[in-house]
Amino acid sequence: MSGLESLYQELILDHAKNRRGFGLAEPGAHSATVHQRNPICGDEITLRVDVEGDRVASVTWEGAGCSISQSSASMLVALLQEDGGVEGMPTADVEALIAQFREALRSRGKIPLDEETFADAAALSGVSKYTARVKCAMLAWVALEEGLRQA
Amino acid sequence: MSGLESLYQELILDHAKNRRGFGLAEPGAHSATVHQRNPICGDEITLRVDVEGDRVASVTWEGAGCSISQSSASMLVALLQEDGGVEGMPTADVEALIAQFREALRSRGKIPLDEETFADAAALSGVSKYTARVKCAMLAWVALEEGLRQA
Amino acid sequence: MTLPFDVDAVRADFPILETEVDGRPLVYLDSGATSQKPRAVLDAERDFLEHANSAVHRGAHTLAAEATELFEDARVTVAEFVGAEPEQLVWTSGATAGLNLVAGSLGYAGRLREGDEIVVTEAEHHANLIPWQELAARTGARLRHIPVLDDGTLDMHAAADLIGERTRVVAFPHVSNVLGIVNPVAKLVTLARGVGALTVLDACQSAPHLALDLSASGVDLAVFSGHKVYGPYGIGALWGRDEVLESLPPFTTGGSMITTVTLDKAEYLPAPQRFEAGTQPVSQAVAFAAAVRWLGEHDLAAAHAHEAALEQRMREGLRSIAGIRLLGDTDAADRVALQAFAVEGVHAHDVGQFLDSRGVAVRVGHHCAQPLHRRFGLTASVRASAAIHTTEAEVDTFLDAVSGVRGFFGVGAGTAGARA
Amino acid sequence: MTLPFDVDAVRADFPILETEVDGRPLVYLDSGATSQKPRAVLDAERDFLEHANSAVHRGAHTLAAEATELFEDARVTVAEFVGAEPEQLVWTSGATAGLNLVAGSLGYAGRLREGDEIVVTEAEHHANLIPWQELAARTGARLRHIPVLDDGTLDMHAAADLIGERTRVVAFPHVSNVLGIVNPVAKLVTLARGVGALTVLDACQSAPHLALDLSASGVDLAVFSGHKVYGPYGIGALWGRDEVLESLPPFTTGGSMITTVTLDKAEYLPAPQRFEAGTQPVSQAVAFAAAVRWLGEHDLAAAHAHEAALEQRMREGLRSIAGIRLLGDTDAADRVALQAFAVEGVHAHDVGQFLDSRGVAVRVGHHCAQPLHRRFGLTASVRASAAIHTTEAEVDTFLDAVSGVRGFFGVGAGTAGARA
Ligand SMILES: Cc1ncc(COP(=O)(O)O)c(C=O)c1O
Ligand SMILES: Cc1ncc(COP(=O)(O)O)c(C=O)c1O
Repeated sequence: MSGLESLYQELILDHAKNRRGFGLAEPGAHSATVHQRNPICGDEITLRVDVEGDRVASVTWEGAGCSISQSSASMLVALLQEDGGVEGMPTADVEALIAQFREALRSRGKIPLDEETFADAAALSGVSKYTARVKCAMLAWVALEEGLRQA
Repeated sequence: MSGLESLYQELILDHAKNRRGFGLAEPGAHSATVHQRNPICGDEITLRVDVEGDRVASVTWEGAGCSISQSSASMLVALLQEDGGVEGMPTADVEALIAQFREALRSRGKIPLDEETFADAAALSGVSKYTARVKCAMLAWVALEEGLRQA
Repeated sequence: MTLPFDVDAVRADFPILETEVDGRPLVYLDSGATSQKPRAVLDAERDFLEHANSAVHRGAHTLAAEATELFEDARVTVAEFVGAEPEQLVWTSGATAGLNLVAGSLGYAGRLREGDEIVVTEAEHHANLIPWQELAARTGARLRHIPVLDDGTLDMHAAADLIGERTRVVAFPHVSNVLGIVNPVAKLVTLARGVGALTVLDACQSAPHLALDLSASGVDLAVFSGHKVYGPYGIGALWGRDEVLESLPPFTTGGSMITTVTLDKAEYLPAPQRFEAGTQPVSQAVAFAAAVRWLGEHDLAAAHAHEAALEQRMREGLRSIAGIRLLGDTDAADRVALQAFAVEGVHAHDVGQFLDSRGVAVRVGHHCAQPLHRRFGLTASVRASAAIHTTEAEVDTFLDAVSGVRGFFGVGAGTAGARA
Repeated sequence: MTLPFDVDAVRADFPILETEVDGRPLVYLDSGATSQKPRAVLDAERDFLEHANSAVHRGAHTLAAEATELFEDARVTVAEFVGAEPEQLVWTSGATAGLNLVAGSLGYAGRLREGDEIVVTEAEHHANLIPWQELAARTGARLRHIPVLDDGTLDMHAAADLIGERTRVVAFPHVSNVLGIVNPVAKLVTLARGVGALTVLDACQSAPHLALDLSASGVDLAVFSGHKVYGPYGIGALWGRDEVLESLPPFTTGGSMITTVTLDKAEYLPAPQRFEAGTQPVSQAVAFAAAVRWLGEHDLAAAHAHEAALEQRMREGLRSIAGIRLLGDTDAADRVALQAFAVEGVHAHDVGQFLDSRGVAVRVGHHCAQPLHRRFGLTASVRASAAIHTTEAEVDTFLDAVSGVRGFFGVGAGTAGARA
C-alpha cells in the first residue's frame, strides 16, 4: 500500500461521502454545542453532544473540510454508536478513547490504532505519519472533548 | 609610515591640541551659526561663518570630538585664514574647496589632497582610506557649507 | 554579463531542486508562498558571516567598516532593482512589517480621522487588509473595498465611485497572490492622485516576476519581501517617495535611528534610518542584494517570457481538465505564472496531498485571502505558482497529477461528493 | 553529550576568528554589539535552506511539513534555553521589535492613562527607553527613571520610592550593555509586584552569558536577540507569562495570526501566533535553535567561570593603566565580561582606531545609551566585550594595546589634551 493509499483508505473515502451523525440533533437537557476550526486550512465543525448521567447519549455534527476531517468525525460517531449501544458509552471511557486517539495520531506512525478499540476509525492510523494532517483528523475529537467539558 | 601613522600625522595631533578658530566670535551682520552632529559617535560642532560681500570674512567654531574632527575644523580655519588673507576667500572658492575636499575624502585613497591647495589639511588624505572616519573629517566642512547656504 | 536564459543552468543554481519526495523529483510550485534560494545567495550570506560580520554604523574597527559598506551597498543594489534611490529604501523584516509600519505611522501621526476613508481591494492578502482594519478601528476612519469581478479583475467602475474626496489612502496589490492578475496600477494611481490620497502598493507577488520601476509607477509607497525574490527570510523593504517618508513619524523606536536622546525625549534621524530601529538584518540585506544580483545576471526579458509561457501552459492545461474551476481566469489582463483553482468534489487539502504524492508541492488553503475566497464561494483553494526555475515538463507533471485527482477520490461525472 | 570546556576547541568552531586585520590576528571584543556565529549555526541554516525550505504552517506538501516541524522544534529548543514553555515564546525580528511590541500593544489596549507611571532605569539601552517615551507621550503617562549610582549600580532606595501605586510598568535591563553589571531582578520584581505593575526584562546582554530561568525569575515579559547569542540576525524572542500574553492585543497584523477574516474584521489566534504576523524568519529560527544547541554541548558552568575570569582580568588590567576611567567599576555586583571605559585626553573614537591597528575590535560611541553616558559626564566611551571564545591572551593583547594609547596620542602625565 503506497503512503497515499494508506492515508486515504477506501473506508475513509466512504465515510467522507456518507457521513454518520451529520446534521445537528435538537439539543437535549444536558447538551453542549462546540465550534472548532483549523485556522490553517479552514476546516470547521460544529458538534453537539448530549450527556445523560455519566453517559454520552448522542453526538451529531455539521461542518466542511477535507476528507480526513469529515471521515474522522463520521467514524467517531460510528464508534460511539456501535460501542455505546442504546445507553451510550460512559463519559470516562469516551475521554480515555480521545486521549488514546490523540496519542496515536501524534506518534508519527509509531502507535497504530487497533481495530478492536477504534473500529472504522482505526483506518486513520496512516494519518499519524502526515503531521500536517493530524489536526484534520483530530478536529471532531477535540470538539467532543471540549463539549464534554461544557456539558 | 604605517596605516595608523598616516591617519594620525603629527600635524593632525597638533591641530587637535591647538585648535585654530576655536571659540565663537560675536556674530557679524551677515553671519550664520550651524550645529552639526555625527550621530554615530557623538562628535559635534557649532560653527559660525561671517560673510562680507562675496567673501568669507571669518569662521569660528566650538565642539567636541575625536582628533580627526577637531583637527579638521582647525585646519579648515587655518586654510581660510592663510589663503584668504585679511579680505577673506571668495565664497565661490570656498564652496569649490569643500566640494574638492569631499571628493578626495570619499575616494577611498584614490584622490590625495594636495598641499598647495589644502595646506595643513592635506594631512587628512589618509582619512579617506578609513570610511568610518570620513564623516569625522567632513564635520566642520559640512557645517561651513551649510552656513554659507544660510548666511 | 548577461547570460542567455537557460532554465537548466538556472536550476543547477538551486540545491533544493535536487530533492526527491517519496522517490519522485520535487516539483516546487509554491514559490508564491516562499521562493527557493540559489547557491549565490547562500554563499553571499555565509561569506559575510565568516569574513566581515560585525555591527554596522558603529565603531571604528576594520570589520565594522567592512560590514557597514556591504550593508549599505546592499541597499543601493536592492533600490536599483526596484527603480528607487537608496535613501528611499527602508529595510523591514518583510512586507507585512512594512505595511504595518505605514498604517501604524499614519495612525501615530494622526493623519486619519473619523469620516476619512481608506480604500483597499477585495483581493487583498491579509497583510494589506488587517493593518488597515485596525487603523480604521482606532481612528474612526471607514474601510472600503474595490470589488473583484467574476473574472478576477478589479471593478474599476466601482473604484472610480469609491475613491472620492474623503479617501486618504488607496492600498492595493500589484499582483494578487491568488489570482495572479496584474492590477492596473496607473489607473488606480490616477484616481487616488485626483483626490490627493496616498497610494500603497503591495509588490510582494510582482517583485519576483516583473521589472519594477517604483519611481516611475506613480505610487507613493511600496513593500516587498526578500524571501519571495530568491532572497532570505527576515528581510524586506518599504519604499517611499522622499517627501512621503519625511512626513511619517517612526513606527518602532530604539537604537541607531536617533540623533540625541535624553531620559525624556528622543530626536530622530531622517529616512531611511528613522524607520530602522535596532540591529538590522545585516547578513540578510547582503544576501538579498546577492539574490538581486543573481537575477540580474540573467536575461530577464527572456526569463519573463519563459514565465509567461509557463503561465499559459498551466492555465490552458487546467482549463482542459474536467471539474476544475479556475479563480480569476481571464485573458484580458497581464498575469504572472500563479494560478489558484478548486477541484469539484475534492477538498483542496486532499488535492494537495495527492499532488504531494506525485512530488508536486502546491499550496492549499485560503492563502491569507479569506475575503477573496468567500467572494468566490470557497473556503479554500489549491494554488500552483511557478518561478524562474520552473520547467514546462514540471508544469506537465503537475497537470498530469491534477488530472488524476478526481479519479483517486472517486468523484467525477455523476458522482456526488463532499463540496470543494 | 557535554564537552569539558576547552576554549581552543570553541574557537575552532568560529571561522571568522581566523581573520587577520592588517596582518595581526583579529581580537574580537565586540560581542556585546553582535556575536560571531559558530559553524554549526551557519550549517544548520544552510542545511535547512537546501533541504527543507518552504512556507510553514501551510499546505500539505512534504517540504512544508518538514519545515513546520523544524520551525516549531526550534521554538521548543529556544524556549527551553531560557526556562520557558514554547507557547510562551513569540518570535520577533529582535529585542527592539519585542520591546516595541510590548509598549505598542499596551498602548493599543488602552492599558495606560494620564497619571499612570512607567519606570525604567538611567542605564537603559535606547531600545528599552524610547518605546516607553513614545508610549508615555501618546497616553499621557509619566516616564520615571531609577538613577544609577556612581559605581554603576542602580539606586535601589530611589527605586523603592519611585515604584508606587501609579506604576503600571517597570522595565529594566538584566545586564546593562555599558556597565556589564547584573541588576537585582528579584528585588525589582518584588517592588513591582507589590504595586501590581508589569515587569519587562531586557535580557539582551544576559542571554549570551548567564543561565536564564525566565519562569522562575518572576518577571512578566522578557526579550532577547538571536544575533547576540551566537545566532543569526533578524530573529529574537519575546517571552511572556501565559496570562500576560493573553491580555495583550496584537501589535502588528497580517497573515498566519488569524482565525477568521472578513473584509471588515479579523479574529486572532491565541499567543504566540497572535503576535507573529506575516512570514516568520523561519531559517533563522532553525539557526537560532542550532546556536542554543551548540552552546548546550559545552559545560556551561565552566564556560561561565571562564568568562568570569576574563572579566576579572580585563577589569583589573584596565584599572592598572594610568588615565583609564572605568564606567561602573564595582565588585559589589555580579557582572558579565563587558567593560566600558574612557581614556583621559583621548577621544573614544581615536582609542578604537588605535586598538584596531593592533587587531583589537572594540566598540566606541554611546552604545545606544546616551543618558547613561551623560550621567557620567561623557558623550562616548570605549567598550570591550568578551564571549565564550575569548582567551586570556586576547585580553592581554587588548590591555597591552590600551596601555599604548596615551603615548601614541601624546597625552599623559602633565599633558593637556582634548577631553575624552
Ligand atoms: C541591553 C540591550 N537592549 C536592547 C538591545 C537591542 O537589541 P537589538 O538591536 O538586537 O534589537 C541591545 C543591543 O543592541 C542591548 O544591548
Ligand atoms: C500579496 C502579498 N502581500 C503580502 C504578503 C506578506 O508577505 P510576508 O509574509 O513576507 O510579510 C504576501 C505573502 O505572504 C503576499 O503574497
